[in-house]
Amino acid sequence: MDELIKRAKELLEAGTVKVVIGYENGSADKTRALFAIEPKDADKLIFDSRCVMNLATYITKAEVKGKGKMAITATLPVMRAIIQLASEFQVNDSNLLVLGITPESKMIEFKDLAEVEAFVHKYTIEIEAKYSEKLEKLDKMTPSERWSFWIEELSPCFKCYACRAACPMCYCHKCTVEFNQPQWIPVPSHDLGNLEWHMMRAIHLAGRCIDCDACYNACPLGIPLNLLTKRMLIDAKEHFGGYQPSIKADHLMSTYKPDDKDNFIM
Amino acid sequence: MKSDRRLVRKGSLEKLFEVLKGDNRQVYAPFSRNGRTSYRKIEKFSDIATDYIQTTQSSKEVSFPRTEKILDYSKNADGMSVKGIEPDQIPQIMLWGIRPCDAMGIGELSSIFNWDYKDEIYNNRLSKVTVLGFSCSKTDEYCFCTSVGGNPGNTEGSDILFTQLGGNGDYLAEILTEKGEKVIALSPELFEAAGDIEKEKFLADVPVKFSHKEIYGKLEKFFDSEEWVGQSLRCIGCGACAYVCPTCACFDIQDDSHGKLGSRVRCWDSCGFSLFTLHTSGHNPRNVQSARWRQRIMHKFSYMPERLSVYGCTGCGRCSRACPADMNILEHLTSIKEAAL
Amino acid sequence: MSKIGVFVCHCGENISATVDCARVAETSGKLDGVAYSVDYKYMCSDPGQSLIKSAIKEKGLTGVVVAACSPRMHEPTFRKACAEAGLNPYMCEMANLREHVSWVHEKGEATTEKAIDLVRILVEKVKYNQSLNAIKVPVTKTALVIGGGIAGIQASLDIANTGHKVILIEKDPSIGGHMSQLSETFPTLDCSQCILTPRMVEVAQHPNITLYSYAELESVEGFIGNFKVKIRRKSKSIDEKLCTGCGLCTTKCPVKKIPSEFNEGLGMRTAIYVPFPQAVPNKPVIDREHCTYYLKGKCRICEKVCPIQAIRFDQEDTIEEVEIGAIVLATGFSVKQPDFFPEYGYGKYPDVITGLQFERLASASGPTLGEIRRPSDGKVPQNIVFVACAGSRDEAKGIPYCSKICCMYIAKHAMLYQHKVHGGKSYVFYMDIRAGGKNYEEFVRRAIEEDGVNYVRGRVSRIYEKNGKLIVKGVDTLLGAMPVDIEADMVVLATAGVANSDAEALAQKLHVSYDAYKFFAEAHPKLKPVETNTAGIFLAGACQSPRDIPESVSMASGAAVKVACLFSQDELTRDPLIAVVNRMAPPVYSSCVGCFLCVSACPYQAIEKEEIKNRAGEVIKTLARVNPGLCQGCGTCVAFCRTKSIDLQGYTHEQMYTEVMALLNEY
Amino acid sequence: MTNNLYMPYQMKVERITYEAPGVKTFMLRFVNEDDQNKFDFRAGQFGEYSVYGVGESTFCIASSPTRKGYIECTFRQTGKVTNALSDCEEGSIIGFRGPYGNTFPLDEWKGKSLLFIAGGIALPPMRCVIWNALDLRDNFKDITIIYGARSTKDLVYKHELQDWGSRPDVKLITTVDPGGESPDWKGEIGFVPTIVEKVAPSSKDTIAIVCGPPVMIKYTFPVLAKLGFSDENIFTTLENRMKCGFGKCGRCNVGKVYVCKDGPVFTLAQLNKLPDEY
Amino acid sequence: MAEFEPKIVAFVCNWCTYAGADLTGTSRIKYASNVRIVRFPCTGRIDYMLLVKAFDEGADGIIVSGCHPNDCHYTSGNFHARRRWIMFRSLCDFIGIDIRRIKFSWVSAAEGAKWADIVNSTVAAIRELGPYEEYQKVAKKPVKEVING
Repeated sequence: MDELIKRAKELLEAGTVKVVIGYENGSADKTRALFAIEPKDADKLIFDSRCVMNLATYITKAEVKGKGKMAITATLPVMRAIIQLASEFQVNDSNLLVLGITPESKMIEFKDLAEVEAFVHKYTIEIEAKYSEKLEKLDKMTPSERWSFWIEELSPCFKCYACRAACPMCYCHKCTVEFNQPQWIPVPSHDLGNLEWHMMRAIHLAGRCIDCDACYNACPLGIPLNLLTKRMLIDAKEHFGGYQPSIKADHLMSTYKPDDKDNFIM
Repeated sequence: MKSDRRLVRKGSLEKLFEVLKGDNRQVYAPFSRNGRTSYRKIEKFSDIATDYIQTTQSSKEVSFPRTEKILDYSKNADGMSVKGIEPDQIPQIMLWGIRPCDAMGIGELSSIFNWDYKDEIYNNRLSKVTVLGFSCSKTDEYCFCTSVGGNPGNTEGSDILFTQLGGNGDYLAEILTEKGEKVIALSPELFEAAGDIEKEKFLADVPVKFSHKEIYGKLEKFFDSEEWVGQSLRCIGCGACAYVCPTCACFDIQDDSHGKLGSRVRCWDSCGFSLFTLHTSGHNPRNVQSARWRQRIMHKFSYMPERLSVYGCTGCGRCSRACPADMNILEHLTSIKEAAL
Repeated sequence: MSKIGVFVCHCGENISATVDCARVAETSGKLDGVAYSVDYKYMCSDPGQSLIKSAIKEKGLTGVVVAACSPRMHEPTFRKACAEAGLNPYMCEMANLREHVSWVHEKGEATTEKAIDLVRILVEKVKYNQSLNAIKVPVTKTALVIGGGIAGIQASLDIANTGHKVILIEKDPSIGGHMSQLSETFPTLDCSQCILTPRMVEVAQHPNITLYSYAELESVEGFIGNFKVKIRRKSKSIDEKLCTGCGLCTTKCPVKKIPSEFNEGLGMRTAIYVPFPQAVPNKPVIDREHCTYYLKGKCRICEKVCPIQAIRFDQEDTIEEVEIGAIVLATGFSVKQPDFFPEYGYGKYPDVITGLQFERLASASGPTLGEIRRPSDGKVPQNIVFVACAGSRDEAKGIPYCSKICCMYIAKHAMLYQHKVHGGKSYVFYMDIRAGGKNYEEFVRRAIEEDGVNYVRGRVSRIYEKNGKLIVKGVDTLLGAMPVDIEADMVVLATAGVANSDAEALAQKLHVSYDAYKFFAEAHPKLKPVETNTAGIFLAGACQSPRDIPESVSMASGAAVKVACLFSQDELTRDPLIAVVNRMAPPVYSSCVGCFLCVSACPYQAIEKEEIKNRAGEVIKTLARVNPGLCQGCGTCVAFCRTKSIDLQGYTHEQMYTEVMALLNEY
Repeated sequence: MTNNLYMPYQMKVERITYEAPGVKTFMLRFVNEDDQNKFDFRAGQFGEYSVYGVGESTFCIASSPTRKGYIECTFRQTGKVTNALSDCEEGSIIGFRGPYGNTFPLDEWKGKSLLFIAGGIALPPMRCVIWNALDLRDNFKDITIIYGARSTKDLVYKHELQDWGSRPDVKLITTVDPGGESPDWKGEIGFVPTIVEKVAPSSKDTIAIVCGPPVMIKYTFPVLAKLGFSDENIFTTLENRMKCGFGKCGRCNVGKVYVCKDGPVFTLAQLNKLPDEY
Repeated sequence: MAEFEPKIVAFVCNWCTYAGADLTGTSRIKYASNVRIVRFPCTGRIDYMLLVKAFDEGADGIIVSGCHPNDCHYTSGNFHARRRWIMFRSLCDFIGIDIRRIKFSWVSAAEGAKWADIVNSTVAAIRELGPYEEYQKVAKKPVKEVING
């Protein structure tokens, strides 16, 4: 990605941005986030198919944000996250410049977030086939079987909150689990505590989750917790016409339509 | 005591497993699901995972469960009735298949729980654990036990250490403690006499990257280094590293109440969480991720050696493997070693 | 240190017949934190209330649970009693043992158990109750009325007559609105201008009313009692103070061919103009879009002829900032525009006109001085067709609603036609005749029976020109859908009444809700017809939906009373059961992360952004803040907030959580 | 289990004193007499107080070890546990475990003068030492107490302040922040550091014990230095968040120093060596 | 063994369903006594976590009820609530929580009889389903001790 390196250097040299967030080679065959602050740091920038971590999780972190204006290497999921974050007033044109990477691996620099939004809107969020299959399989189970499935799947969870930390939408300084008057979600990791934590997280992401799988990728225990948010995404599509991050439009869950479905209400 | 060396046929392992399972004993061994390996109670020998360099989670849960009741209470007409946990509620555990680094970690973890105040809950659990270690014949780029005082065939912390002699071979069993002898006594016929075996030949080669003493010396003056900020910038502040670590002992104490009845539990916590040290006043002594990352490294490589005379790292490399942001402790320690003061 | 009193009421035998009240009192008395419990025959009676009051004083109670009837019935009673005994009224809760227990269940163990449960739930809740104080909001006693039609005029006058200041803004050069365009009014056929003009003059002369004509709302901030409003006073290009309204300029202006808005394009006006002779204020404005000077930089004839040099070509718009306590929206409505009816040939055939145009033709002050002459050639039409529901009640046109006023004005039009054109034939195509209203039905009957208007029940499918005649193709459904073709000289369309084109923008400026047709939405269709969901903003007239004059006037008076009620207090007292965003010591300030999703969830626009600044004045955090003047306490934001940063006083997280815990566990 | 470190003593709340808005003092007696007989502590130590079903909270023992048979604690409502504690009544049972931490070295201070400087809610840790010293009054020379709060209503231990004020062997100076005085206020008006400077107590053979909010401490240390106090003779206490109280849970350390075990009492000389992590 | 008596928690809004239940009382319509009402100002205030808590603490069934669409005292609280319910209900179903145990209804202040019907039919349905043991098995062992199993 010579183009990316070149542009990152220019931006840093000109002082247009203070930090360029991108990917570099990491341990084993992994890649990791790079924070280029000096122009020479940009030489380490890479981009390839291994770069799946959602870098948008960094742009709300005080330590990164505090450096000054940021530029970010943004794949489609990252851009989606950025747009959702912008709609929640967490980033704006004055502190973020987006160096987009198209699904065809082409770099495009966006003038502003409105352009990013327009780009993002060219694509709809589609659930990958392998996940659709899993979801269908679950749908076919009886509720009791699903219950056993989830209790079993969530049982290894030790609440390290890697899912939360990796999620670009989980930027709250004090998460619901840390709210203790009352203690809505049990702090310890046990079947009930794990269940409630993941339920709560899924519903807080309803209409916000951009389906980047960052949570699943981050989970050290390989829990398929992204199935929960994918389910929410499917519901959003089924009931509310689908979800697409948008800077100005009302948030999917803080708005309503007078004719929302109510066949389940007696 | 000097170790007793025996030979266990490959085919005898399953028999040993069956023997160990009986009589109010539970066998905890590596189990794989979703591509991750962790320890859990195993009923069938075939459920034991074998294809792992290192388990995803450490085995510390046998003595330091992620969530553990420390007392029950009930309110009644006369006041309050409070009950602790009785030791006989804790079963005998056969901890099967842990790596030498983890076995070494048991001592490190114990030193925290016995620093002046003896944590009887922990000690009781540990006293019921028999450690059946398995030497390492494989390694990956995350391993660095040899840099922190361990090695792939280290006997420290194991009651019996098994070393497989070649890819599909029999096992050398080094019986290291009384607990280990008790295991032999359960089924002596499985433990044949071992001839002269050069164990080292069958062990993985883990290169030495630094010496922990070297790191200790460096850290003494490293508290205010800018290096912490650079290293921790990509840290996302989760607790994965702490929770997979065999020696991390940070915990929280929480109450669980249901009207009159309830219990108090101890559960894992992590120094990496941003609210870990937050005062109710809103003041936070470690208010940036770099301070929290520094705490993690300093605790293991500076504070523990100074205060407890042990290091808090076994070189198992789990934290690096588990990290969603690819924080690599080996790499970071190496750069601390090389950093200018 | 809770010391809670539990007071169990027998309600005569209403409760005690099925619930063992003594046992409820006894069991509750053993709960943690309950210092006193008692049962009594009638808690709401004077002796019952005294029992509570003396227990509060003697036992030093910190909370009270009255187990009696529905809180919807007596909560105010017991809260007042508590307050009288010196306990904060919000420390009192009621367990509903009558409507929810004794009246709906048989006598028995399970029924008493349920009663005990309900008391326990509220005992546990009360432990988390907080003393709350009524919220006081100061009131600026000046009203802003937007729109100078009959509704706005009436509202302004009514408010002004209660002694309060009113600012009336009108976007046109004169007040009067649609009513000033009308010829006669139904069902009395009195002259519209004759009854309206005195009111217009009264507005101009009223000491409490400030009239800004040719002015529009620029922006609104604040909330009930405390709005900060910016008004854009469009440049009239004249010095209003100097201008005497002599009208010389308007007669000399060389640009004379501008279709007059007042005459609905049936007459012409000049570029400097007064919209109609009775205009208030009766001073001209220069229409810069048509004025030669503004277009070409030359002319200035008006300036030359003005005897007192009142013309100001360089005048600019000014922004007036005013503080306002209440706002009445009276912006009226529009009629559907020509392109809407291609099948009726509106715009294509000059003799297909709207009802409003017909009003101008029929008006003595109109372009034909009251004679019905068709626009194309000025001939008096001998055959005239009126088409009702032109657009209205037509789902295909996107206007499924009834415009309400058309049936009546069509009858009036037809009647006026028959009165003015003797021997003329008039036809009305209609779907139904909707003449609900005092003397309305009689009025329509008169048109049909006395004036001989031909009413044809059916829709018109098409209008086209043939041999100089307008062919109106319709059907008569009363005759088995028999096709009816009428050769007309003129056709009048009763076009649908629709919201103003800028209604949506205005609603957004004011944060009032509007319906699917962009009419402003009332707060409650039955009980709050003149209120909006935004406290302190009221509705009058056709901006809410098409209205006739008496309705508009009634609404205006209704809205005026609401404003007067508001202004009768120096401070507004509000129930403190409202949402609050938590605040903490620096450096945290609040757990709110400022995502502002609550803003769109709030039905009352009560959530605003609050910026926390450091000493240098830099914004370091942006938080949500609930405006206590606007919040109504529904709690929608509370359930929505991910960080639990908003809580609802009286129904807090702790309180509701505790209720659920207490309900299902032993205590 | 024989020795469950986390098992609290059952304590009965015997007396509740309202000190200031949100601040209360509990007098706690051991439910089990055996516990009481075995229990011993020294000035400066702290404990974990718990409400069953809610959790534990850390604060110092505010009564003097010379007063046997009970302990007292003073707390301000700030969070979940202190709110729940505040809801307790006389007769309620709460949990207490401790004592933990180091102590003020009263033995070493024998024959010296003591200067106590406290602000706001930080008087409790010092109250323990003050009473301890007063109960062993002959061991010390002058005892001076300078105590300030934001306003008169925020002063805690009002009854004891009166008591100390009336004793001939104690010099008590109370102060409130400007604007915090009530009409009948007879004490000083001004911030604590200013008043210390004004009173100018002698540093000769004197130990200064300083507890208060960070800002007060920050500005008082230089004043004491100016008055000639050495860093070794200035004592204070630290309050980091902790869960266990005995060096395991991993929260309270300041660098290698554990506030729960090595503290909470530190001299300024010790503090100066600590990194900025408190 | 005594017949199973389901524990039902009802989360209702103050202005419609609570008032409707009052009307049931004033009309003296009898219904099953298994239900306990928790009063909220509006369905918009009802936090879905409270529903989960009710199951945690042993509820066998839940009723959530508020104003009919367009009748909300606060205009749109019930509309917001409905949107949340749609998602919440689907998530519960996906996780395997028995959604037959959560009944949603609109009961206006005039529908006293409907309230009695809702309660009775819910009680009957839950009685049929039996105690919610599947959930309780998980909830009542809050401290999963890895070793004590």
